[in-house]
Amino acid sequence: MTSQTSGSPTSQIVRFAGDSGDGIQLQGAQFTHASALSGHDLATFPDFPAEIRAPAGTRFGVSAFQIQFGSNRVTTPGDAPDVLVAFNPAALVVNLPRLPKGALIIADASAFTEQRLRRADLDANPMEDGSLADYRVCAIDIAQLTLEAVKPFGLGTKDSQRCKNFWALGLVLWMFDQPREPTVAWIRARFRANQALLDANLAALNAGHAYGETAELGRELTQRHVPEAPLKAIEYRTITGAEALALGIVAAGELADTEVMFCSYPITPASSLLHHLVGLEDAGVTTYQAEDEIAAVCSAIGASYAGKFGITSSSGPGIALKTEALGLAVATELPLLVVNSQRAGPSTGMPTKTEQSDLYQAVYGRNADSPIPVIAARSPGDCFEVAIEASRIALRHMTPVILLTDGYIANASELWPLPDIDAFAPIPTNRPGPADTPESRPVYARDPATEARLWLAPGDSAYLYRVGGIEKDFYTGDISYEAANHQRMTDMRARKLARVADFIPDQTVELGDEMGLAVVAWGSTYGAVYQAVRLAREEGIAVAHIHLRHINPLPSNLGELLGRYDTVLVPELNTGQLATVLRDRLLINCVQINQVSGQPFAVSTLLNHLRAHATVRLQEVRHG
Amino acid sequence: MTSQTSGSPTSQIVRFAGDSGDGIQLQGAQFTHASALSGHDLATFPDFPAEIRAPAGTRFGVSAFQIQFGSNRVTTPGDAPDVLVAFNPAALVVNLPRLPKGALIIADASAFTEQRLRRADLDANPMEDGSLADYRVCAIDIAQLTLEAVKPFGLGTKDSQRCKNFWALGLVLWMFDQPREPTVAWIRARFRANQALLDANLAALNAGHAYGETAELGRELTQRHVPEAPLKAIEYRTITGAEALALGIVAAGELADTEVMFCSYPITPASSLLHHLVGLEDAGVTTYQAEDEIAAVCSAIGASYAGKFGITSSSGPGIALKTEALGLAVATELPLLVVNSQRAGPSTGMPTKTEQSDLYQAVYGRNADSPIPVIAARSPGDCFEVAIEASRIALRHMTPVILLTDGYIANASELWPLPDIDAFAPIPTNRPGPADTPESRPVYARDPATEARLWLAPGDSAYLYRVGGIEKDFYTGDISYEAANHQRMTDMRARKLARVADFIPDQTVELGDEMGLAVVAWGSTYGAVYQAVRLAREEGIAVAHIHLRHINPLPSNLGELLGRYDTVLVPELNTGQLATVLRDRLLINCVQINQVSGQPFAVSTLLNHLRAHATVRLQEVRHG
Amino acid sequence: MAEAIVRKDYASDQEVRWCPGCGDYSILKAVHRALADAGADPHNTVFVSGIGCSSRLPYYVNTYGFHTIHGRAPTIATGVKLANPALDVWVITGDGDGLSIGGNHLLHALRRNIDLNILLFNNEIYGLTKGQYSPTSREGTRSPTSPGGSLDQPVVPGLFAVGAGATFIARAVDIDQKGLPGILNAGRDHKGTAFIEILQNCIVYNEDVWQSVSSKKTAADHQVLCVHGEPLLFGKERTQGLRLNLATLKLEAVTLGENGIDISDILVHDETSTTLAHLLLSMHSPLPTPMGIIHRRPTASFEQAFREKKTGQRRQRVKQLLRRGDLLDRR
Amino acid sequence: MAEAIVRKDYASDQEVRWCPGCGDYSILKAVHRALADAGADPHNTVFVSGIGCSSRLPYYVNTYGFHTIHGRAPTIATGVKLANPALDVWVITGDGDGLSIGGNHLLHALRRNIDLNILLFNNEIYGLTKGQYSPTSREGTRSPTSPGGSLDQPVVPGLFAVGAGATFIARAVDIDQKGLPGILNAGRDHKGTAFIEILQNCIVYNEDVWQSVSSKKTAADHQVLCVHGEPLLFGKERTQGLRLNLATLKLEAVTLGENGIDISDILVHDETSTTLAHLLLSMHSPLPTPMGIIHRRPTASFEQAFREKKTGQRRQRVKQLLRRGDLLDRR
Ligand SMILES: Cc1ncc(C[n+]2csc(CCOP(=O)(O)OP(=O)(O)O)c2C)c(N)n1
Ligand SMILES: Cc1ncc(C[n+]2csc(CCOP(=O)(O)OP(=O)(O)O)c2C)c(N)n1
Ligand code: SF4
Ligand code: SF4
Ligand SMILES: [Mg+2]
Ligand SMILES: [Mg+2]
Repeated sequence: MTSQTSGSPTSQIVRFAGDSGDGIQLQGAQFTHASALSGHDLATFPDFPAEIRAPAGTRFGVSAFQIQFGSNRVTTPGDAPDVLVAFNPAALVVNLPRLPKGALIIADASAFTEQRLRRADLDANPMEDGSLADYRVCAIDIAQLTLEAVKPFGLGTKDSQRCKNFWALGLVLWMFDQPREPTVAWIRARFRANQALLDANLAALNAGHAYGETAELGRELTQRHVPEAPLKAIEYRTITGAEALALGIVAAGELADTEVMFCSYPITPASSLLHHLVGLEDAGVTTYQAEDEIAAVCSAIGASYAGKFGITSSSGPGIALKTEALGLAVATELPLLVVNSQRAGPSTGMPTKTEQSDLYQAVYGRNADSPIPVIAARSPGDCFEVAIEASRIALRHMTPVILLTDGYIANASELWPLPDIDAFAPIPTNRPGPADTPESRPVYARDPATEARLWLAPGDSAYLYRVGGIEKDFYTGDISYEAANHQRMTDMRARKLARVADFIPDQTVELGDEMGLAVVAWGSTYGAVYQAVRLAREEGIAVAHIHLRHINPLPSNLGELLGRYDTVLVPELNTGQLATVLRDRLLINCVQINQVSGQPFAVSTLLNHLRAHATVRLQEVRHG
Repeated sequence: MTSQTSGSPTSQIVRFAGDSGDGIQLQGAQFTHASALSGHDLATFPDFPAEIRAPAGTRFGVSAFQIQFGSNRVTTPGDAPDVLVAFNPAALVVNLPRLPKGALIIADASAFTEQRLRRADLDANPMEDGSLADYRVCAIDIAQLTLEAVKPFGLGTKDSQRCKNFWALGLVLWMFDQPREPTVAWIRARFRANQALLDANLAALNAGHAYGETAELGRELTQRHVPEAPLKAIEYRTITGAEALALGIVAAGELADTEVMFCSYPITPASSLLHHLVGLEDAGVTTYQAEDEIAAVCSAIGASYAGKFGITSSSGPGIALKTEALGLAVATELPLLVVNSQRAGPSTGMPTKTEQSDLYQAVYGRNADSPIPVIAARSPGDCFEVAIEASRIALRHMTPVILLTDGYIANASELWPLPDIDAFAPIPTNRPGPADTPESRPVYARDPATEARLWLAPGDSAYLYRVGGIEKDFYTGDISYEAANHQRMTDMRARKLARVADFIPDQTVELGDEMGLAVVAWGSTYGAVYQAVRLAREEGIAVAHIHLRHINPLPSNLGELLGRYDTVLVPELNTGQLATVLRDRLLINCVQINQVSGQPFAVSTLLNHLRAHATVRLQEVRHG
Repeated sequence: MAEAIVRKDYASDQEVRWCPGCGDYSILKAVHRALADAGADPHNTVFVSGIGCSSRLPYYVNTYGFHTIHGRAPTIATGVKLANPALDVWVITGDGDGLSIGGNHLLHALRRNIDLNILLFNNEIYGLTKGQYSPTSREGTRSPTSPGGSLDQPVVPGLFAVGAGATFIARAVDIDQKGLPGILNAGRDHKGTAFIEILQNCIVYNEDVWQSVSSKKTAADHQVLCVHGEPLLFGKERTQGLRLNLATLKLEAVTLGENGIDISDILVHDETSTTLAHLLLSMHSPLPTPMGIIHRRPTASFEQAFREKKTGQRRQRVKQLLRRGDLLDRR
Repeated sequence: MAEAIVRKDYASDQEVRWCPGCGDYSILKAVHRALADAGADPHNTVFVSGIGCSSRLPYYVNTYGFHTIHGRAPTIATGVKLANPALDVWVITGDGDGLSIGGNHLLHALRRNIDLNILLFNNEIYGLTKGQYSPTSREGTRSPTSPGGSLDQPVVPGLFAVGAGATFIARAVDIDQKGLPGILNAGRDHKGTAFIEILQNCIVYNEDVWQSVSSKKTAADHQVLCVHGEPLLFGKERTQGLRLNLATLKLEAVTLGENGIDISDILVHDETSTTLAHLLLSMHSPLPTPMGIIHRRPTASFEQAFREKKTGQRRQRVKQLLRRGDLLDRR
């Protein structure tokens, strides 16, 4: 955050921006990789347009990738880039508002032609009209230099031009003293089948790097080495939320010794989870692309009825379609995991933008009294553990569970310490044992600790049973319209949810002590809240960060914990949905901080709120 | 409630029970009619089985109809029948638990054969084994007496048997000194085409009546005259909730000078609303039976886009399916009325039983921040006004509105003072005037009082516009992915909901003063809560009844009003959904009273809760 | 199951709750009979249904059963079958459940050709919700929602199935205790999705809509039983037959012996031909209603390709996946 | 609109946002052209779409437009048309939107035969969600969700429409600027639901899947243009034709002049025959792909029966209704 502009900064924020066709996301991913292998902590944020391939050079077609990397703990991709790499006028002008004064702009000078300025709705050339006076501008003829570098390999102009992302990457890698090796390896693998492209891309990468080393760029472009982060685990990799969630699902199946059936229908930004899970049959996961979201959730319910662990996934509008079927899963008490990768709404809204506005839907959004546990992931890497935890609840308590993540988490990446799956406790399921019979253990016998019913599946030759969405007799499971029975079943369902709280850990405090302000947050705001609280504490504000994983039910100690603070702040990327849950469940008065713009919180925004609400000052400035 | 068993009671509760095939509902309806024409206030409750035509004589096949009528204000069908008319052993045994000691049982003695006792799972004959010792039993050979009465008309045994409901009705009409004329007229109209049936049914009716007059029934069967109620309006009719809702919709269309298109898909207990609206094209309503609930809500949205007022209706599971489309209606800001006739759940649950458990779904149950006004009907007759009020909000504020009613209200009936439609204020719509142009009044110009946009429809030759579920630019309505714009639109949508509160009346107190206990309720619990509060006040408990029509937004004065009481009790037929809304919006601590059994509250249940929570005593016993 | 099982072993202990006289009783009986004939193992048999009177059937069959939600039975059955392909999975649906709200799932089940045995009880009405017209109701049907007669052109279930690419299409009458069990088992034996339309009498809301086809007196004249390889004859004396009119490209009824028509003029049923299925199912009164196995063609069912590649070393594989990509090793 | 309107008058002021080279551009152009040819009044024209790349089209047409939600366009369009039958209502959908999530609504729209002009852009892929296989993708299609090749048997849109009872079925190629506008207007003129499948190239995720049918070089051999009353001929020199094989009940290709085949052996296109539609749409490679107006039969459209009975005295009628039933008069 408090990055310096030269020398040895503790962290740096770099943003790459250009057309979708410019390979921005690839460039970002490669830079992330190099950064990770340099031992930096990091967080990234791909920010692509809604269009598949928007017309080149337009403002709405700008694709961007931002990374923050550093030697401190990095939890967000950062508010304000230290360096912007802009491949065309649109990329420059769209991103300018984010840049702090003094930031470095590396621009492809050859792209600032009159025609392309017009494509970007610009009347004047910002490189010339003084509008960049507050920044350090380094205009390089990237396209031209790339063409020269790849000339020996005899590519056409189009293919040659396409190498410019690697040229720029080479330059930026030089700038931050980061290794080219992973990118070299990637290029070799990717273009194995086409030697000319392989050679050309390598040449571009090296040329960009050499340019940094040799060109006399003066003050604008100096090399800055970011020191390594003091990492604790032994092995790391970079991971996106979608990947981590996929791996968590794979691991959960294995921990439960249960085959997983993942049933879904594509929707942005949830599709990537399906993409990551396809082809993992040998890891116990089969995938099924259904004709719509209703079919997806229902086939998952069918799979769970048949003894596999059914999982479905979608985004808000698709989850809405699954609502009726979730009621069936509640009524029939089948394990089911429902993943919601939230996006900005209402309705189609802004599918590629992020939001946390499906919490109401998850907690309250069904007809009838249909309690469902809700759990949320806070960061890309956290998705792994959360997937396991959610699966554990679903299988142990014989219930559908909703797991909330969002478009930001799905696409963002971070450095992730490799988990040891052997260290996770196995996930118990409620299947009958080989000696169980309907007499020794009746179909609707309930586990007293969880109220879970037996998980019976067709093919089991000891049992035979029928189930459905009509109210069941508490004891026999037969259809029942009895008043007292419905009350008993309703109470049981409420208890079943409440029991989950007996199995989840007490809420802990992420950062800070038990005094002054408490910031209670959930989901993908984790990184920004964490940083804001850390900075506020450095300023002497008594503030703690409490981050919820379990939202329904809430951890049993939460009410008591929050009671120790003067003020509870609840920052959310919605109009105040967790705040509603806290008022509902704990009757606490909280101060809402809401942003609904499709963008993650800026750390600075949150910090300002913390300053405004500060009550107590820390005795001495500490470093949280 | 405090009915006496003979003489001139102020009110009486009669329950008819038998097989579906016995014509119980018809009998009930006719008795209701006679009661109304006698000038009684009344409330009824049909209680039919889930099966279309369950096998005769079974317990689960019992159909019942309960009515309370009297000279006091009657708001519920009553807890405990003074008189039970039972056509077979199953009808007797199933209803026995409801009967207070000393109640009168009129049973068809000829139905207590060994075979039919067995059908009702009875080992012994309750008429003989002393189990009816606490009641006054009047066993009459109704089937036999009916056969004799209709013998002259040469019907077959089956048809002759079918007349027995009229025989019994004749007897009960005699008992309460109520007129036969409306029933005679009904029989004449119904059996116009079949003189034998007409004569036979009339004969049965008269025979039953004569039996009461002439037979020496002694103590058991005495005539008791219930005095007229001091009614205030001039003209009355009996009406069910479904009928009143249909009439309200018809009236709303007329008040708004707008054609109505009602699009629905059958589901219990919502279908009757569709049935009542079919064929009213000449009153400005067209109906459309769609292929499913999604198609129903979408065609209603299409109709609203095209300038008619689109309305859709369903029950919980069907409303769940409409959720995604409701988001579209929110995003496109089209008027839409969504009627939910709630039933017991989750999932298929108990479709013929009542519940108030879709409030969460109505208020919070959508993805993204998608505020929708929610309004609830309290009684059959109230549906009329509520339908008009809901339509008014939808059309004035250009928004979908959810109207909550339930299976109880839909089927129950009450005495209803005929409304004067001319006395209702016209419903304003936001259509452009003939002089408006896109220049003088742009497509997305908003009414400052409501934030409502213009209601433009294809066919309008001054305008042309396109709209969709993607976020729109606040000013132009074009697609926009801008962060600041999304925030502006989200704020506008929140404000739009809040603005509704400026147009709804302040919350009033139904009964009682501003001290002691406040009972805050909504929907169909109205009658029971009203009675319980009245009785509690008669006992000297300081308690007030506050009944909400507007739930989202709440009336502006509600928080302040509730602040005046010591304790706020919230009785609901769910696990505490209004209580959540009150905590969320007003941060008030309330005591929940919840029943989720598929049955309406008994007045006595509520009264006990009031006694338990009583804080202040009234200075003197008053009569609320 | 060691001992021989008989029909009543397949009846569950639940009280049957249809209206007295409902055609569903006969179908239930035929289902019990079919299971007994096939010697089906109840523990490996699953009945999945939607919502409607028809969809109550699973409660009454002593196998595994799942009474789900309206219109979604094919999707849940798909999940069941894909999760455990060894199961014998039956789907019970109605004309409303399967063709109104559930039409899309039926389409996709048929197109994917998963090995399900789908029984659609067609009473041309919504029974459970008290008699509104359904997508199969004939034009002009009077009902609570169409007191003036319905306007919609009905869908013909079999034609719809042809359009969806179904590999097995059959039709039978509820009360046909002789023929129905065999057709049910033909569907059961078919590898792929079998679609069986059963003409069912709703005695309360649509009585006798199938009268002419189902009553003993008139059946012979009003139905033509399709048997693969046999000429398409009908009538009490089987003196009438079907012929393809090349001018209209439609089937027409002809009488043997009249106008020089003999048996060689009569179309022979070819159950593998989708064109013939289309022709047969496009017939309107006064032409007879085609019954029996109208279409059947051998195919591989979906789940045969949808295979799990099991490995003995799942945990190893999971560990491998966790380590996929470049690692930063801090040792 | 007093003055003559030309194609570009139908273009809206919104920036078109498809991928460069996408077939949707050509279709948009043809739509503008068709509207101009028909002299359509923009104020009485509505384009309703679902979600997908294809469904963006309404933004680019200078009429009324409604970009709705995934798969539901036919239902919303139905509401629009029933609310105001005077409107000219077009539906824009894709193979995913119309046949995956929206298949049921398409079925019911076609069966009800409401006067809508439905354009299904078939690129055999989900474009907007980045290239997953769709219900029309050929078996074995590799995509992010089927890296090993898709398993599902695809649905043939036209055959599905036949099964649904459609009264107008046509097929055209995106880039056919000559033929497409005419077909669009034929659909527009049809009273009832017109179903027009447009073979569309998704240059990013399913490039050239229609290559053989659409490219100038090969089109003549790979498509047969169906024109009512004309023989079904194809090939560069129109020397090949279709004939009904009575043994297989399938169409077969024959060459004029070979084996004694002459023009009288060739089937003449009868657009009113559903059987012929079935036969044509059932053809597989190497037989040609049928294009043009494959089926059209005159019918009354639904909304012609769905009439309002307006009365001048609505308030009077409302008052009457309020007083229906016996009244208790307390005067
Ligand atoms: C989501 C949903 N919508 C509507 C219903 C109401 N519903 C129950 S059964 C049914 C129709 C049943 O018709 P069909 O499938 O023909 O069955 P039948 O009763 O005639 O056997 C309807 C509309 C429901 N249960 N759920
Ligand atoms: C309810 C819902 N489910 C899923 C999606 C995601 N989605 C958007 S478009 C689409 C498929 C589009 O395919 P197609 O109709 O073929 O259109 P194309 O992009 O190929 O033109 C999907 C799955 C959505 N927007 N809404
Ligand atoms: S309503 Fe009809 S279909 Fe339903 S059980 Fe009764 S007779 Fe059978
Ligand atoms: S993804 Fe395909 S269908 Fe979509 S705009 Fe691009 S080329 Fe066209
Ligand atoms: Mg039916
Ligand atoms: Mg497509």
